[in-house]
Amino acid sequence: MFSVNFAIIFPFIIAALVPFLYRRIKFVHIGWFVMLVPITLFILLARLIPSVASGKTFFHTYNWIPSLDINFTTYLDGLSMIFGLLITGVGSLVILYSIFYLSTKESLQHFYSYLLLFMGAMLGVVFSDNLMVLYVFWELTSVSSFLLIAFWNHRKASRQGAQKAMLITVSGGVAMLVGFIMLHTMTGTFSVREIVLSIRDFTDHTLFLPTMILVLLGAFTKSAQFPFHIWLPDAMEAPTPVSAYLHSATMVKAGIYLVARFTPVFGGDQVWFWSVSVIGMMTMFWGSFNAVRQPDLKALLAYSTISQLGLIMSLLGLGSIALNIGYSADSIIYTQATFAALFHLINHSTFKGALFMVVGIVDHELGTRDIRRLGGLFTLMPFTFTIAVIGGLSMAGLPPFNGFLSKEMFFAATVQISNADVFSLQTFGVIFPIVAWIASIFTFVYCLIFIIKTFLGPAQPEKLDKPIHEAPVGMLISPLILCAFVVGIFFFPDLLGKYILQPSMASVYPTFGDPKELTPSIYAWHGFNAELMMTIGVIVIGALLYNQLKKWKPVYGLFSQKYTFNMLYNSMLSSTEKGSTIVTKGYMTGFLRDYLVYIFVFFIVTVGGFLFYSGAFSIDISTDASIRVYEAILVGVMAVAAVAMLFAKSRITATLLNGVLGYSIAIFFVIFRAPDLALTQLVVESVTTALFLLCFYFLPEWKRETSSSKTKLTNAIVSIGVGVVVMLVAFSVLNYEKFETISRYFENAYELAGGANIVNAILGDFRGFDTMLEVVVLFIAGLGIFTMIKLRAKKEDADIEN
Amino acid sequence: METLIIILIGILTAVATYLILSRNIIRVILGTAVFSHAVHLLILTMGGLKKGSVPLLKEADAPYTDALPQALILTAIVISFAVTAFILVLAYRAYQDLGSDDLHALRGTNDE
Amino acid sequence: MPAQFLLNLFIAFLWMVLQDEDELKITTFFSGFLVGIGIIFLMHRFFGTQFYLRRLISIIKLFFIFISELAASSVLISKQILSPKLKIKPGIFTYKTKLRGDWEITTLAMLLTLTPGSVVMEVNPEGDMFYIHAMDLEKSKADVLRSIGKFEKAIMEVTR
Amino acid sequence: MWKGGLLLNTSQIIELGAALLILLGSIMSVISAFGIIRLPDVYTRSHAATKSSTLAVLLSLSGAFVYFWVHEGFISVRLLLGIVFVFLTAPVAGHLITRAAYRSKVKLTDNSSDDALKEVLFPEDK
Amino acid sequence: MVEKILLTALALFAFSIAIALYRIIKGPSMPDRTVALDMIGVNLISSIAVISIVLKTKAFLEAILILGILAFISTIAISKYVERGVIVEHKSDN
Amino acid sequence: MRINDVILRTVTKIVVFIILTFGVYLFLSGHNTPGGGFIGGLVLASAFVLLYLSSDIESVQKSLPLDFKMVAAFGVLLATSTGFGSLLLGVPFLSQTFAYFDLPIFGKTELTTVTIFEAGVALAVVGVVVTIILSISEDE
Amino acid sequence: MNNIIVLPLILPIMVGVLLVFLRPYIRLQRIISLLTMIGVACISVYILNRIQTEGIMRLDFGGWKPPFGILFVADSFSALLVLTASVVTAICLIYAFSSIGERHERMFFYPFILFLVAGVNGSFLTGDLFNLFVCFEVMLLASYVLVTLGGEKAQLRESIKYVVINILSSWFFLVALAYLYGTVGTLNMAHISERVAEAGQGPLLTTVSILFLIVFSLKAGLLLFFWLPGSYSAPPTVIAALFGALLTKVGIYALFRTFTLIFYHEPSITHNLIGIMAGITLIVGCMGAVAYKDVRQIASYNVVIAVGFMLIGLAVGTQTSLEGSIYYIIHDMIAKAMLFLLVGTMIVLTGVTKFDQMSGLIRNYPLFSWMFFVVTCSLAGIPPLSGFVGKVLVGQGAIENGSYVLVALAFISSVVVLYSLLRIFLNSIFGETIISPEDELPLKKGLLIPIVLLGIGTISLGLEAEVLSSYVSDAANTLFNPSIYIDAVLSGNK
Ligand code: NA
Ligand code: NA
Repeated sequence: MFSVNFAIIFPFIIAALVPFLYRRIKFVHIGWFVMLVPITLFILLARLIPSVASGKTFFHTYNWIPSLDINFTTYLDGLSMIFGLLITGVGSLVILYSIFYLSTKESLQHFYSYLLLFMGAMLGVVFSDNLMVLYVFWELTSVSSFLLIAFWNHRKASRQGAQKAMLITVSGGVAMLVGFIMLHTMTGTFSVREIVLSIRDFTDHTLFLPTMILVLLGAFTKSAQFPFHIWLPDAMEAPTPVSAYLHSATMVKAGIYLVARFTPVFGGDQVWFWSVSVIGMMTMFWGSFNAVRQPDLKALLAYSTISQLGLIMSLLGLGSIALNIGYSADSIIYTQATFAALFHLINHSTFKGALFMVVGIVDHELGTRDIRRLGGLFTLMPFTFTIAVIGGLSMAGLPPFNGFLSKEMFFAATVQISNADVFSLQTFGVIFPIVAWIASIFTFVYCLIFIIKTFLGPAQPEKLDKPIHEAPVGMLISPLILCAFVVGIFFFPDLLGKYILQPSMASVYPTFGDPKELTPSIYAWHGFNAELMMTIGVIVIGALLYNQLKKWKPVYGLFSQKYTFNMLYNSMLSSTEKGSTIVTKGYMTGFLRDYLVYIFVFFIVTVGGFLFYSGAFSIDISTDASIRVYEAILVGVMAVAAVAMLFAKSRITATLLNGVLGYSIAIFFVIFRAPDLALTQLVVESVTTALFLLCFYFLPEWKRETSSSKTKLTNAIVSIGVGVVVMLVAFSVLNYEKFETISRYFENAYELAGGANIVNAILGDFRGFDTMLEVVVLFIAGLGIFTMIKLRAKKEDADIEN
Repeated sequence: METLIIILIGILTAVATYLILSRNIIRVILGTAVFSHAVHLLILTMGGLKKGSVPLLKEADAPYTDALPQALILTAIVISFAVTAFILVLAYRAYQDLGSDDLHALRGTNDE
Repeated sequence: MPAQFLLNLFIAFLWMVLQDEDELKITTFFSGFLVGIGIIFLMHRFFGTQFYLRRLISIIKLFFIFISELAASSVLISKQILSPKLKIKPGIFTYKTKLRGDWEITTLAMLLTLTPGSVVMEVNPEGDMFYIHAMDLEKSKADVLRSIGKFEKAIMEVTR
Repeated sequence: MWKGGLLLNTSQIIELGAALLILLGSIMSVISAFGIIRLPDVYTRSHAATKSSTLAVLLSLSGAFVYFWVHEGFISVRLLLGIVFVFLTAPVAGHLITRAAYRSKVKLTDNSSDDALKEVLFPEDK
Repeated sequence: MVEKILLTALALFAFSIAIALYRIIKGPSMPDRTVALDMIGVNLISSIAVISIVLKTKAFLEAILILGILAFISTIAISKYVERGVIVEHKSDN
Repeated sequence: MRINDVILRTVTKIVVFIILTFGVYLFLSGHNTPGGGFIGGLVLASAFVLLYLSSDIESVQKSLPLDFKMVAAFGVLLATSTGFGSLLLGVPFLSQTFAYFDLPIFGKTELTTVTIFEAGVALAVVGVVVTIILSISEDE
Repeated sequence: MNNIIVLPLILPIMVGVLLVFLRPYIRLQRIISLLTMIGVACISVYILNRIQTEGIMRLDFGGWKPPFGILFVADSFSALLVLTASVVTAICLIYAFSSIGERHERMFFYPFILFLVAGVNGSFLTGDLFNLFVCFEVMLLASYVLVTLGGEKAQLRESIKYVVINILSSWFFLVALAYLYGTVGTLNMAHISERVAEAGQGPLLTTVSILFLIVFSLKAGLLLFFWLPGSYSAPPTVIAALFGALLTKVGIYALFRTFTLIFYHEPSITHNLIGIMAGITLIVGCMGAVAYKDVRQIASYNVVIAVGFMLIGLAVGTQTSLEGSIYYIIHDMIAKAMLFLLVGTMIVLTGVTKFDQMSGLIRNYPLFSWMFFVVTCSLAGIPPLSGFVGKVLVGQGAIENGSYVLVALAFISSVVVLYSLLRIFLNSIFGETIISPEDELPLKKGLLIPIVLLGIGTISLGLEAEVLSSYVSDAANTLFNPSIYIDAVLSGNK
């Protein structure tokens, strides 16, 4: 049995091998070798179609991080089969196409590595049952897409496009990840199948709604839904095979896959219905509306893809309503939207793949994609023209092409949904058919633009760098195969319906009994009904609009460039950057004093604040030891000496005052019965003073502090605050009902450690380890000082590094 | 006595804080020195003052004053000596190479 | 002179052994040493040299001279400090000493400095001239010079 | 019985004497402290400081020595060594400070009568 | 009686220290301060001796000698600093 | 007039020996009276400091040709290896033992491994303090 | 006898001191120091595995039973950190061999590195709070020296700030220790925990705990990270890498230890405060990471972000989130070392510090460039690299605990991390190559190999997370159930 896990890993392995093979295989284009991968996988998958069609699913687990419930579990069912076939099928064709598109001068080893990486990742996304693993592959698609978009990374636009795509899709992915984690929190599992089975118990959970929104964010960003669509046009900087593969047929459909996959989880919910369908509709409209004004063929296709993805998305939204109503004879009608979605998904992949390849051919052969420089190609590029017509008309929703069938089903679904009596659709439902219809008109218009402005009308060879000529045969094979599907599906739709769509309907509606019920027969002709009227309307109005394009095009001027989402994205990035710079440099002043003030203020606020807020402060002087006169005088001496340090005019005075403090502390150590301390303090203080004097030789006399009085006042307040807080906590600690200290134990020092000096016994024995490390500290300091003095920057060294 | 010493600790701390906020590096270093004085007294005070005799077993009789804080302070004194020595040398090395002992002048060039 | 000292040690040891005690005691040794001092003092002429502890006696003498000078001038200085009005005229004067060698010069300078009212500020590079700061030049210069004389004599008794 | 009392009294008296010695020392110390305030220049002040306080320390250390001897029968070599040490070092300190003062051009008080060092050290200032 | 005398003496020593501190703060010259610091050292020596008596312990007698040593070393160091700016010379000129 | 340091140097000759003796005493007696490796080491170091103060680096170096960095390193090594010894003996790290011996001259004497440990500490302290002072002073 | 657990500290120290004697023999120094770190790594693997079978290991120094003596306690958490620290140091040493230069090597570079590691390992292992202070100081002193080593102007300038702020934090540490000793009268961490539990963590003890929070936050760079960006961008690359990998982790370790073992009774105050601090740290860290064009600054602010992230695990305080943080700490040690080595090498190769002044490095240094991409993805938590598991578990714990704001901040921060590093990648690695072939500096193998090793580390740690899982879950379990630690230390004195 062929393991799906292997199917996922296989491209990764080959991807890793490609750079090595590339070095070995000089005589033949490496693409031929690479192409074997998707073809093999496609054949392996295709052989499973009959079993899947009969309702069988394949499930396989490979332990990865079992202790965290993260396992490489794959699940092959109808839904994943569709995507698996698309990924491998379109993948094979795209690689074939790319063999002729990319010259051997390009760094092919990178290209095909990335492409295989992407393929594996994409297969991983659609076959993974474990959400974490799904996410792993999800992000890998973003990463590989990033690499592919930035393939010509010496171009600034490529890099920017790659960054935009990566940021938006990864951000969505991160949101989705949070959603997945929340699902795990609710259901206790990462397995989609198990979640589908148990989710009904959690629909009232507080996390249910946030989870749904987060998962949708992932889907919407990936599938370029409004307003996240902005990355897709910029992603057209990628080589055209990449656009044909990732940005029309596969990666952008990952979001569709996710929504379809999660329909059984969230499908019955009102928020799900409205957000998926409305966002889809908006995307569809906005995409088609904007496609019309694109002078760049590839950009036109990008917006068209956005629009078509919106269409599919909205259909999935509409279809989810069936889950709210529940399985009944009435609700089956609503599942047809989902059916249409899956159907159009396939259709779109076929015609859009072909169209991208057409643009690739034009670009490759003529060196431009700008419709203002093109026209009249049909005579010299007849095959290309044919492909363009087939693809374009299918996209426009005309017979005899597959796009017509799914477009009609789409209209039907919108009309039906406006009659549903849940979710206030009685009132608002009517917007669906209206928006669908308007969007389709624009779709029709840009399809005409695509075909007519490129291939018909007068040729403008003077605007081209190269003579007009037909593409090599190799480049035409792939789009022609896709066109064959475009036409073939129109004539034999039920074959697709039965073997491919029906099992996937079972995946979306697992609770809906026999999937056969959910699978309608698809007819090209279904009488004069609402959808056909709508289609006719689209053609008539569309043709009119195309004719009058020059007159109404200024309408686009109303949509100021300033307020596009693209500008929003750009200004968000740049203002984040600017704002961050201002804020960061605002507090990271480089002044030590400022940093210290932050730290002190934080100390005062948290420690002092909490001390009072919690009522922990207490003071009790009754248990104090007595005070002698001389002690009081010495305390006074220390206080005065300390304060005098602040006003000392010369550094040496201050140093001497510090010495006075040190000596006075020594005498307090005497008063407090700490002979060892007194000795140490005395020596250390003297040596320290000597060090100060030594260093003063190298340092200038200090000047008056010239800080502003405001700074000084702040410093004073902070200082007093710190002093007071330290003092108050000390009072409270002193008044705390103490535990017996562990020190009593050390009073047996003589028996235990053979020393009568307890302090020394502690230092040498009980806590000898501290002493040992303390010596190390001292040693490091000594050695470090030596190093600091002896090792100086070489004069000629720049101040940058090493 | 404890109260008095704690007030002294408060004063020393405040003075040290003010010093460490200065622009002149020597004042800052002196601030760190005063900080150590304050905390050494604090450790001793927190262990209790004059609560027993000198912690020498043959010298005096129990109860002994708490010896553990004394050992801790001893360690702390030596460490703060090491650190003070280091930063002093650092200060003059910085002055030699950067030509200033004013921390305002040692702000550093941020990029852009 | 070292011979005298060795002999003294020998006598002390002999004394200790003669005591025939169970263990050797440092106190016994010490008393033996004292006995030895007495014997040697009586017999030192046999060696043809001076009694080796004479120097010690000179040192003790010097010490007492110094203590009395110290006390006297302390009282003087205290009076001056405590008198309601300061009536002093300080100044620096020079003194050329007969003493030679680091130890002699140092001792003299230290004694002078310890005695209130005078501080040796500088010694010239040749080491025979003192620059002395006096608290009250007019009144106490004579006293100081008298002290210096006493000290010089006492020091030479020790060293020569 | 009373003999023991007398013995005790003797040592008490000696202890008292030691204490008085210390008191005297402390008084000397205060006097020299006054000197340090009242005297007009650093040179005269150094007289007060090095001398009087040397005496003060001599007195108090001797007092302590006597006290420990009498009270605990303990002859403290360290105290004796301390006295010796002070005597060894105090004059050197006084000498060095005044020399340093003069060489760093700290002025003598105005009513100084004579300055034999000036022509030797700073002939150019004449 | 003895203790009272000793405490009085201690107070007087402390008082002297306070006065010396005044001189340190006031200056005006560096040698003035050095003299005063030296004096503080000497008074501390006396104080430790007296405190030892009051506390009836010999534990601090080492401190007396140490303090003597250190006061000496500090004074030399400061004097040399005042006089020459450098306190440890490479090679003295004589 | 050149400075004549005769007084300082002469007195230092005596004083240094007093300090050195005292330092060794403090180091040895630390177990029962105030003192120990640290203090002993510090006092020894201050004796060296006094030497450098009263004389100059070159002359001290001539009569005392020691690399104090190495002294310090040796000290640290000594202090740590007493701990390491216990590793070999299979007792907890830094286990100290002590015993009393009757020695001819010193009488009943306590010998402990702590003494070795403390000797390391003292050497390290001396080495470091002198290294620091010399490093600074030798700087031009 | 558990003497083996002192080796991660004592071995580097003794070898470090020995190397002082071997000053002229640089090759020998290199070999010995590398062997030492490899040895320590092996030892810690052994320790880690013994803990799994025999439970927490403890070593009472001098044989003094707790709470009276000092002791080392090795649980899975500390052993894991010791292991990671040692491995990272060993790898960084290899980088140092061909980057640091003989001048530094002659000036005791290797001893200082070994002392630094000793301090770090000691901090991870000690069971005594005052000893923790001392171990901190060992580490800090070594870091002070290393940050100034070479004496460049920027180093001197920034190190003053670094040293002063750390002196201040050490001071706060001592103050906190004084207060704690004044209240509970003991220093042994397990014993403190027992006494705090016995007395109830009243307002005063909570106040003291906040002070400890400040102390360790200063070390960890939690909110109070002002010392960090400057001092991490001044020293030579390898030192910056070690700093980035190790220094903040010690503070983080201390926060985890104290606030799970000792002050865990008032989470509504302390852990919430940590949460707030972590949140703000994430925000300002993110701002810093996009504010600068200097690649080292960006790397430094990435350290800050990671600190915030790791502390969320503590703030949330569930076993899952603790587990996540532990994974993340291990990951971050490796990935941050790698990042700092990469940006440092970039600066060496190009001679400029800002990413917009570099371009197209991938042409000349492809493997190096891919390593940068790997670390970018790793730090952004992109699976299956090492940052992922920790990220997921922290998020999971936080969600279970209802800390949604922290979850949001944590996950948004990983996007910002991605953005900040992607900017470098796109501008410096990708793009037109501006260095002509003749100006191109060769990338020494000695610089590339350690980077690749770390890259392999971050990849395999992600792919083979299961290898760690039993250790990490044991570590989290011990943190979550303080009684395990306390029992191991205080009862059944071995
Ligand atoms: Na300190
Ligand atoms: Na005199």
